[in-house]
Amino acid sequence: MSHTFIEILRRALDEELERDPAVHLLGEDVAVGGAFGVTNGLARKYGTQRVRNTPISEAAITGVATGAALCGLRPVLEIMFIDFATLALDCLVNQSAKYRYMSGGQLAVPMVVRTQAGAAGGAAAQHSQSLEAWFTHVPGLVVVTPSSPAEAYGLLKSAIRLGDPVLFIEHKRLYAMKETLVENAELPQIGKARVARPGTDVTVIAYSAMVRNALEAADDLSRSGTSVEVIDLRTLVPLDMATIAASVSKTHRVVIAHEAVQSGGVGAEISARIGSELFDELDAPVTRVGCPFSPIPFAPELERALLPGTPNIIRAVRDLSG
Amino acid sequence: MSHTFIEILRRALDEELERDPAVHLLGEDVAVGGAFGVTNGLARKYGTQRVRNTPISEAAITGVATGAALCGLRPVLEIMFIDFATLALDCLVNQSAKYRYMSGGQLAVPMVVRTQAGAAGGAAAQHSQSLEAWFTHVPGLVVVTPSSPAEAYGLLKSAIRLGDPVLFIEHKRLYAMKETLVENAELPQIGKARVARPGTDVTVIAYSAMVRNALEAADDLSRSGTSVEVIDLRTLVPLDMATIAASVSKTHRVVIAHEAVQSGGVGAEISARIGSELFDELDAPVTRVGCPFSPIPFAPELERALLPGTPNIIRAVRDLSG
Amino acid sequence: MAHGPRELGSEVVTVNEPAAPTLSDWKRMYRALWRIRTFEGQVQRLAAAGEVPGFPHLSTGQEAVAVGVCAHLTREDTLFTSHRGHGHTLAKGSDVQATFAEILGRSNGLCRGRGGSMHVVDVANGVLGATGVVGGNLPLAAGAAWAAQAKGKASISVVFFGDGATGAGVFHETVNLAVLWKLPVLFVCENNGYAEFTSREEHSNVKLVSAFATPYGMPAKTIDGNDLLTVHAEAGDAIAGLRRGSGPFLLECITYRMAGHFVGDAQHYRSKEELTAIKQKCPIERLKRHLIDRGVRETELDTIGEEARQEVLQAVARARAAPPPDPSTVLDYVYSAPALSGISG
Amino acid sequence: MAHGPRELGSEVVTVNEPAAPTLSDWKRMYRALWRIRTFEGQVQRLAAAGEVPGFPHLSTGQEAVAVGVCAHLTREDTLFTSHRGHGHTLAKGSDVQATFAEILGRSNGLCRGRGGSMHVVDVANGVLGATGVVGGNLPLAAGAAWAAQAKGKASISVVFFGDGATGAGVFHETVNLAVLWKLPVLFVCENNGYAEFTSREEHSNVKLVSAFATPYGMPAKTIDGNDLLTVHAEAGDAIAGLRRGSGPFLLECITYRMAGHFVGDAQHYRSKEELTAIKQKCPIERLKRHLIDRGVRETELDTIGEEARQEVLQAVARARAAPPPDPSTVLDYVYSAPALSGISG
Ligand SMILES: Cc1ncc(C[n+]2csc(CCOP(=O)(O)OP(=O)(O)O)c2C)c(N)n1
Ligand SMILES: Cc1ncc(C[n+]2csc(CCOP(=O)(O)OP(=O)(O)O)c2C)c(N)n1
Ligand SMILES: [Mg+2]
Ligand SMILES: [Mg+2]
Repeated sequence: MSHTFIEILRRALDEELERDPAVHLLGEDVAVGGAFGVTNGLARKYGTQRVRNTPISEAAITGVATGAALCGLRPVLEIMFIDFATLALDCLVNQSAKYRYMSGGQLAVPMVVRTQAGAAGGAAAQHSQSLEAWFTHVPGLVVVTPSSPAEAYGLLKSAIRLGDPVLFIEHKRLYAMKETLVENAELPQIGKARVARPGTDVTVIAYSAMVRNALEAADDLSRSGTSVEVIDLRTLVPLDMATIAASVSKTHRVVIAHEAVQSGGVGAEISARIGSELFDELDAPVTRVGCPFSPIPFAPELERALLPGTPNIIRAVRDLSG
Repeated sequence: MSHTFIEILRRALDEELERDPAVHLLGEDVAVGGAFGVTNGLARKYGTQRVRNTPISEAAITGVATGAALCGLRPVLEIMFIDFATLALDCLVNQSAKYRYMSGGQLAVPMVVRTQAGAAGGAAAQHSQSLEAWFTHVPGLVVVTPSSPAEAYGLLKSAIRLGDPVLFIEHKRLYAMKETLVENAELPQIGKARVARPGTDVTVIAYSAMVRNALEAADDLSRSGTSVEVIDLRTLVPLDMATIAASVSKTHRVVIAHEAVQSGGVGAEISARIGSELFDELDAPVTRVGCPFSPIPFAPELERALLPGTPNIIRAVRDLSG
Repeated sequence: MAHGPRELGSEVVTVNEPAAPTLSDWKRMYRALWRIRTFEGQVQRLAAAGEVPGFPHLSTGQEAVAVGVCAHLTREDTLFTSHRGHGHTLAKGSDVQATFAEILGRSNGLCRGRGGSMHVVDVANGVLGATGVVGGNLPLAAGAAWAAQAKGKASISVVFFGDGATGAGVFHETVNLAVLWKLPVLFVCENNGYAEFTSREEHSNVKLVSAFATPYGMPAKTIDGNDLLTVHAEAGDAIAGLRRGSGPFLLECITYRMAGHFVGDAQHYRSKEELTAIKQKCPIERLKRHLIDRGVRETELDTIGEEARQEVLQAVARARAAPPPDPSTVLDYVYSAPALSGISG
Repeated sequence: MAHGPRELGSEVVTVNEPAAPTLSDWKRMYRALWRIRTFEGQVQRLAAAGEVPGFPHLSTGQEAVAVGVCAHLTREDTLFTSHRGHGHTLAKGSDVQATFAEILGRSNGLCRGRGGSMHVVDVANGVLGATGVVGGNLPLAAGAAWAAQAKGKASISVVFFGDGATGAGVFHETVNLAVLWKLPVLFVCENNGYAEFTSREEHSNVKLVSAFATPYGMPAKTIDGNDLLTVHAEAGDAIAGLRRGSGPFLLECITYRMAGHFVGDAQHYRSKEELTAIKQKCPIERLKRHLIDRGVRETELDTIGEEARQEVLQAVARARAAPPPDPSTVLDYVYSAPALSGISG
């Protein structure tokens, strides 16, 4: 059966609520479906004690989820836009991420923060950011960035079952994407990337919505005879360097593509690690495709001009292989 | 005359308060000197209207400073530990950094956020972080990281006179450092790195307290015949790639050293840019020295085991040139 | 304190305080209400047609708060608002065409198309901005008030926010600071009973937002925000107090949003009865009935409404005619000097 | 609701509620006060000698709040505290040696030397932790209460915080949520009149923290926090209410910190008179006088005090004798499985 990204998130949540009574959802409007309808119907099914509306209090609800996680619940918290995770960062960074460590292993924070990121359709500067890099810089956090409905399904379930605080980032451009789920597949292991398309000439490393662009670019480039291998990272922490290394040892050329601001983005870390760990494998500089150093503008013409997409990846691959 | 880092910050603030009536200081306890005594005596001299104590309200005081900056004041805000900047991040990232852009150039936020970072002496997981990388990923912010008292003096004055929101990061390990100030020197330009020590064999790029370690390492290595050039970045945004390129074109070997967690740190961006822009200049992989992926532990023995320092830089340089 | 002439929309309205407004003042305010109502209607229409980027939030039904408060402001007074800020911006006197053009993301928009519906700024008119972060502008407004205080200016700062924003910690932090520093800031809460799709009862045990002022000893009042006469009178008193230096004030205006949370909201969470009841509270209808009671002819009012409508429709047409911003300028305005953007490579 | 035996320090104290404590209960609490006082004295002494890493904050002078509240808690009840949390941890029954060892950063510390003074956790005893971020633990305590509520447990959650924490927005956010969800969480504010070096008057116009409860309709009381009898009685009533499911309660305890903000604070901001006056409010002296009035011999009390002193001194000696943590273990406990740390290379 084919599901949209939103439908499949709902199904994963539904199944996890069903499976484990410790799982609880909370967030603004989640009892009435949330801003994007992801949790539609779940409060009716599991009650408003387990699917809880909250006030507009990102700091407190993140703290409440963390405290509940310390005491055996498995909260799944929705932060409506990643831009508002700024309000939850004290707790996420200073408490949730560090609790296991600071307590010398006495406590754990098994919690998932679902949030929605990325630019599309004029959401403008405060509702369009891609801030995942911040969270990859915080030891103790796990960062998951699904690239399609089927990926989201397994990754969300695995994230909920993990014993660590997870930031689960949904790209708004993927919400309407449809995909057929292979039923009863094994759940993915957190920390394993996937080769989304095998190839031999150039490796394109991407995650989240940018995987689609990478696949589009690979399609296009294959017509002109360039074979692109696309890696979908799936999780940014842990970062699966083994899968990256296997690919780079084959292609010797790498493009890293993400929508986030290029400077200080996740691509910097990946590039640095490839440059250091796979120096002798590289036939050309690692190229990054990312957003120029600017806030996201409102006007669609400006948004389009700023955001990296399929053409940027094609150009980067051509420059490398040309 | 020789000044400690703290004394020289006080002098710079004093002179800027004197020079420009728009300059105002605010923060927790700043009217009584602040937690570290930086603002000692300034409230007595300029009054508690211009040197204002605030409640423990990092979000509001950052917002108040931003609003005042929009209206012509030049606020210098103290966030006691960078770990608490997490509480101010919504405003800094969603408002202060973007106001000029979102308003199409109608408004500006000339504001300095002074904050103190880094690990030392068992300050533990929530008072020891080096989070500068986050801020370098936010277009619109300027990030300044002085490495010594004399550097701090000029950079703070230049930051206060700039028309943009600046994060000014003081490392706690530098507070007691003494240095003699060259009087009446020209103020440094924001965005220009400095060659802290010239050399020919390997370039070590550092900033903040790590510059001292790099200089120590260079000293040590010179005795065994390796000539190290040390670059003090001074500002992370803007990043002075020209100075870096000039050095790398000479040495062809690079170590980037910072105290922050290596993964996702500022070194990743610098390494990625060197790998891409100076690929053909490199005789060896760019090496990074940074903190392993862990929160900062409390016990001094653990803290020492975790934190990168002079020996790590020496080892990295040896590995490169050996 | 007497004020000079000021604008509502693009038209100058003289408000003589503390004397009661004249009939002609009320008529001008009636026009201002219609201007906002029409403006929001056009946003809705064009958004439905896919011509408005993003997800605009309409202030339809809440116009009396904007007009009643802003009637007391000068251009020097600073105004901050929320995601639902079109009405406040217009009521303070921003140009209809330039405001609409911004919401369409056009090159002649107030922010040159960078800001959009949730980030309208009009510095020349003292509109220092809307924000998309609930509660985010509260401390900025206090900061603007601090700047006025520090510079010895007589101007004040006003911030509009929703009832949902009181769930945000920064609301409480800001009130504490504003009271402590005696800042000339007017907190105007538009309590429309909802935050997105969730009613106030599910957000807080605190029914009235004005209750939050009590611990601080901050003067506060809860008023009927759909009655322009009340809003005008109470805001006038509060602002007069602020100008005398008596410190911050919280004015809670009970109101109703007649539209969805944003354009496209199906409003399943509201019953038909509720929607019908809200329509009957229309602030424009209420002012109209009042003015008719005071002897104004209905036809005169209808003419004023129609004039306002036409004025807005023409401005909207002009806004739509303008070109989009030039994509090659997308990296402008990030820093004070382009060189500072250097890191972007 | 009656409770089983529980520990204060390492000694079991049985508190029969709601019956008033017996004389022997009071004596045990007197011992608990001395245990904390001695503990903090040793932290101070060893910190001055450079043996305590970081910058510990002492609860000297505030012991009656810790002992009076924790006398009503079981191990199943969860406790959260602030940067000034040694006393609360001990009063709830954590082992003196293991607690002190943590503050010294030793391998046998409660958190194996990872946490330190501001991050003491003792899960077995329900001490879920201190925090170095002012106000940071308030929502965590509410979350623990939510977990208890969700699991149908009778246990409650208690969080200690300073008056300065009410400046933090998250305090207000948490109270709103706790009231709305009727969470079994006891908010205990130790109002010692200072946040660091700045007095309460400079932090807020709101003199009493309990005033913040009013808008929410949350029950709250301001009491003399240096009088153990009062604290014990009022905390008992509040906690009994919480156990009956009546929702959160705010207990404000007026108290005084007899030491500096942290060890090393020169306290220039306090006059000699103030410091002298505070010494006269010593909660231990007050309980002593009360017990003497009730016929207990002073020598007996002095013996109890001395026993507590010796007990702590011995525990401290044992803590100091332990080795530091093994540096090769520094990367343990970052994730549930070491493989997840993979990114660090
Ligand atoms: C910090 C933050 N959290 C969540 C949102 C999403 N959001 C946008 S409007 C809104 C409801 C605001 O309610 P209220 O303040 O009452 O204003 P109203 O929409 O009723 O005018 C929410 C939750 C946001 N914009 N900012
Ligand atoms: C969010 C945050 N801001 C600032 C600090 C620095 N700081 C540590 S303790 C303290 C004062 C706390 O005062 P209060 O809550 O009254 O507790 P007390 O120290 O009086 O027990 C401050 C400002 C901090 N730890 N956390
Ligand atoms: Mg509302
Ligand atoms: Mg205090």
